[in-house]
Amino acid sequence: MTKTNLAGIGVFLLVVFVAVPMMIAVSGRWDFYYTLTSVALLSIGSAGVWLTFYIGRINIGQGAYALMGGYVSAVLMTKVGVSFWLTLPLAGLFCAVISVAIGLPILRLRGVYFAMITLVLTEVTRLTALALPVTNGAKGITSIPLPGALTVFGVPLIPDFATIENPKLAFYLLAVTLMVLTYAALWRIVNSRLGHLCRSLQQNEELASSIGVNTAHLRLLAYAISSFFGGIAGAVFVAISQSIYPSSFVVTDSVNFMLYCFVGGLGFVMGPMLGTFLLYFGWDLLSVAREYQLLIYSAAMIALMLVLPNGVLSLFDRREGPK
Amino acid sequence: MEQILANGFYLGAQYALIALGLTLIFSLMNVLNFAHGQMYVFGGFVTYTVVAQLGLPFIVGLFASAIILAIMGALIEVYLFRPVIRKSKREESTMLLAAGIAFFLDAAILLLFGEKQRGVPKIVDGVFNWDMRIIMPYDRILIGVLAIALIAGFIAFMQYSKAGRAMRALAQDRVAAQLMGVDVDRYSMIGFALGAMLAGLVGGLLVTITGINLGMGGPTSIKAFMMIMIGGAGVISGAIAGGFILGMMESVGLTMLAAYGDITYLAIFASLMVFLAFRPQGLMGKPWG
Amino acid sequence: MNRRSLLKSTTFAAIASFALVSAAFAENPVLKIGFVGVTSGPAAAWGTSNQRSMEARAAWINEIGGYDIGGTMYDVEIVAFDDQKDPKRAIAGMEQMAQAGIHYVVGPNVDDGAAAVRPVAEQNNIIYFPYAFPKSLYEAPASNAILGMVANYQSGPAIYKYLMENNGIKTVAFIAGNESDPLSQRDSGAAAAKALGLEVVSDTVTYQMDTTDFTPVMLPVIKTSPDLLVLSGVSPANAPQLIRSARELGFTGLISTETAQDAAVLQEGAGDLANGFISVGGASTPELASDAMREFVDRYTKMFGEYNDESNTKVYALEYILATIAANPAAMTDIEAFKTTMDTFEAPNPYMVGDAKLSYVGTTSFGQKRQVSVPLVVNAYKDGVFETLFVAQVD
Amino acid sequence: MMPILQIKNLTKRYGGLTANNDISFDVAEGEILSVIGPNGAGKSTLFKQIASFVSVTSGEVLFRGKTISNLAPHVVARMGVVRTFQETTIFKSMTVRENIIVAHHLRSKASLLGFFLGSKLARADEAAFGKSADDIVDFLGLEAIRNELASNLPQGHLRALGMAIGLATGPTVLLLDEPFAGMNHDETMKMVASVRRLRDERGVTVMLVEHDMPAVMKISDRIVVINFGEKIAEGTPAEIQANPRVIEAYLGSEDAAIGM
Repeated sequence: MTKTNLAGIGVFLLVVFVAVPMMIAVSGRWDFYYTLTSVALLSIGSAGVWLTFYIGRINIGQGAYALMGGYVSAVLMTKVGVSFWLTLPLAGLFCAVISVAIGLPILRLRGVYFAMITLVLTEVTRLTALALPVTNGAKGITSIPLPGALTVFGVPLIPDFATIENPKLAFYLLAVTLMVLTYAALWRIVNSRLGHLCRSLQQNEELASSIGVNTAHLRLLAYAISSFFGGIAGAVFVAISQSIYPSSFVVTDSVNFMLYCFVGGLGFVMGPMLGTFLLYFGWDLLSVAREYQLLIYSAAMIALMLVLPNGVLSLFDRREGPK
Repeated sequence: MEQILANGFYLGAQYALIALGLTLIFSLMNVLNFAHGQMYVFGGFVTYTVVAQLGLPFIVGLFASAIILAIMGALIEVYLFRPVIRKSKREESTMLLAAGIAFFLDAAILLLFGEKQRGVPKIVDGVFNWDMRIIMPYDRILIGVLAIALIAGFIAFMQYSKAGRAMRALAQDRVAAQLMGVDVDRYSMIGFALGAMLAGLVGGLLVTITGINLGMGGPTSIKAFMMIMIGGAGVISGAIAGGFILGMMESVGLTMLAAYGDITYLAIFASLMVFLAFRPQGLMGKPWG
Repeated sequence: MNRRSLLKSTTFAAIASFALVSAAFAENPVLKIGFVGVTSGPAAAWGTSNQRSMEARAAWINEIGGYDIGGTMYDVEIVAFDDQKDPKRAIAGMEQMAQAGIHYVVGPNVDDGAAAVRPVAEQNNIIYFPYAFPKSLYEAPASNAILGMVANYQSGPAIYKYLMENNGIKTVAFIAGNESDPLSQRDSGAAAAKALGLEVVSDTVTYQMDTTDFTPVMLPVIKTSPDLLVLSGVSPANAPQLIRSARELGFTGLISTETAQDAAVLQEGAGDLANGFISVGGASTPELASDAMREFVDRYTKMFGEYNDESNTKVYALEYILATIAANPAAMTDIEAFKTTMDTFEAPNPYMVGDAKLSYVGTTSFGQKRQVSVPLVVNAYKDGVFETLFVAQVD
Repeated sequence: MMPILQIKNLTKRYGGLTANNDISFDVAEGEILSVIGPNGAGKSTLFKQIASFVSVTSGEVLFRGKTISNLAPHVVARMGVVRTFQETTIFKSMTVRENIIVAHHLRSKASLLGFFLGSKLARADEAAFGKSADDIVDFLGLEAIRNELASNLPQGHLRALGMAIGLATGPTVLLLDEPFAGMNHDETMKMVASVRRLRDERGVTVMLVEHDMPAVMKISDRIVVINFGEKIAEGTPAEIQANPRVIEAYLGSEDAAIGM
């Protein structure tokens, strides 16, 4: 890791953990907390989608895992009485396990075929949530408690959210911490052997298997990690809205996760985070344009694609040259 | 049973027509056009405006939809898809562009035509009733026949016209077609225009039966994706087969599974997933597209 | 009026209202009322009719010099947020409202959004008026949500009972879209019908919200030949097509719904086939509408080019907010004062002829007064307009 | 001594089409064996079957006496039978060195988790792979293009890189698919020398499919000839050149002369 890298990470951490809360306190724009919390959580989900792009698969099914994760957390909290902090990893793990079962047959598909089947998966998950008794069907699960206190070996680590004066800040810090962890993991994956192997899959699966890579296994692994991220994001959203419905994550969300990755750039670890920030925050800011909001938003998206078809971060790509 | 099959057949004809345009664009440019449903909606609104607002005959509305959408398709290909395909590292990038266009058309439709459900009065009155075994309103029969005629016309065009042959060559192998002297740019544009025109035509046809509203775009695209997946992406016969199969599946499935209620669509979608997982090339497609 | 001039007038109206609002800054203090709902995408019609009715009413108030609250004339400004029918966005919208210092918000339009904004509303002292029916929103310990219309479990039984007595119906079938709102409404509707002694012959058929051809969906329902077909929680876009499919399949019984509909949409989509279709509306039917209602419709039409009958119901929330604050000016910033006033609040209903009153109800359904009392006007569609079938009150 | 590879009655049918019919021969450890035959004779299918990229209809391939037919290709690679590709199959958006390092996958001692966490073993692996990759670069004379992006390489270098990737896996048997295609005379001669050194210095058994007859005659210890999916001859280069059935097969086809 180079010095500039380290400095960049330091600045980033400083910004999200110190500068943003300070700026919000100074400007009084408390509503930005939720917007940025959303950005952080959604970018965890898009980090997963990005990883599946990294093995050469277009994933339009992350909404399904976010929904599953949300329900796992909600059901465990309301029906079993498990602490939110325990449901968080469980939600991720549940999604990872399910994704292995689903991934086994579908990860053999490529291109639009995989994309379409994941899109259908999102709808299947919504309909399943509507049909199952444990999810409470159409009525959803409401009045979910806020995250309680987290104590490890008697040491209180996190206070009860219900007693915190500013739960917005607490959720923001939680989301941003998870986001930082996610991207640190993603960065490590991409820059370790695992990432090189994923790239080899993306570029040529036949060649990868000729050098002894168990391509099926690796694809499953990447997809499971991706779904884990989706589940985590969904679970935290449930904690914020204290409710979940089958419509909490739908096809639109799955498509959005994918778009966030494109906008940021498929070749850059930070791409999905930046893409999420730009598109989500941009939409919120555009609400001043009232009925022209969608028009401007979509026009900007098209323009972006025309100018920077490889994502915003390709602006800074040194390897990029005239082709 | 006759009624179920008749419903499925009618539904299949309209689905197939929607899927045709999408599969044409996909086969020519390897672009999954997310905006296809929005083009369909746009076409419907154009016909609605011409017929219901301006009071002109239905056929004029249909022509207006076809022409406006063909022009729109050509412009989108030339000024949006072509440069992006040229500059982009990964061909999936066109998906973002297509999604952007879909959003843009959604916004434009909302501003131009409003948020309400729209429809035009029935063009033919009366209901065909065969002994209570098949009940089918005449306007549905008319639209069904028109749809099948359009499908036949499209196949004939692709089979026998110079442009059609050029596009088929292009769909099979872009490079080879180029070497054979096919003007790739020109036929990509024509193909896109034709695909968009088909979407607009279906919109115009169906506005008399099902009406139109701005929310129909996205779901229609997704349904059309499913159809071309069932039949095999990029294969024209596959799109037609996929349309009819999905139509039949809905018609038969909804009746058979009615007693089980909420899981009807779950069963349809889940079986679709299983089918695609084990036969990704669809019925008639080549493996891996 | 064609589309082009509609667009023009919309643009003009937007500019005009903007100019009006900014001009008004100089004169009157401004009272901001929020709207969080869906104004784009498939369900755009719901939120749009909502937002426009608020904007039309606000422009009207501002034009005549403002709204009198405790002796001061206030201009009303509507701050709108499009949540795209996404509960996550709805939370962001509610946060924006809190940021703007708004304490009274109309919306969201659907169950999941209404449930999702609850924590934010409670943390930021916001009273909100959802158009969603889950009882948990309005029952204690929840106390910040006020149902903005008549719930289907209130209107349904009234309609069924009326039809049992007047049309002698004995069997009923339900059909619903496979989404939370319609399915919940179907379940409570079927339960209510059973309680009244009706035989429910079909309540399992559902359809995807994006269905374009309802004939296959409708076929199994029609085969059970019910006396009454209930379209649970049907959206205005789907209603005409469902009616048309049912009629074309030879269904001759009654069709009803418990949601608000638009006559023009029914006329275009189903024509004569929609005749006799029973739905729930506000008070714009000629027999009931007051001069104020007619003027409202008139202004709305001028401002946006075309009226939407759904707005008959949706105009009330804003009226209630303003009237309640006027009754207790302290409520402008203090929602506890608002809640206290709600228990005793009563004012004349400006939109209805006769001596109808505005007041808060819901004790029977929710155990506390968390519902606006709008007249339960049951309409039947006939040749392009709604005719009043009967009027009832919710308690 | 037991042959390292035994090809036994290998047959492949696609529907009604027979690509290979009842082909049998052995490969001895440490030899260089070429498979030749006119275009469409079934060489490529045979190759893919040996590396298990294509299933067998009947018959089997034994590696050190154990069957490797119908196993997953990566499993066969792990056992030590590694193929290169006819097409320019490389990891396009990696540099030459990155390509070779990735191909060391089979030699990792650390687990993927170990790599993720940066364990001691993983760091040792990384260092070893880097060094080994440099060795291979030197071995094949690719120093000049070490850090070049693979997508920018000319045809000849791509073949060499393909071989380097195969080599990096540490194979016992290396299957080279047309290693000399698209090369000029000088490049071919260099490559021939490299392949020989591969066997001599690293003890790798090499089996190759090739069209370039002079190169085949020069490099091979033994040659197997296939025509219309059947083996028609097997022997030393001299024997093959004298075999009338081989001459007939080649004269009967439009393919290049056999190079006598």
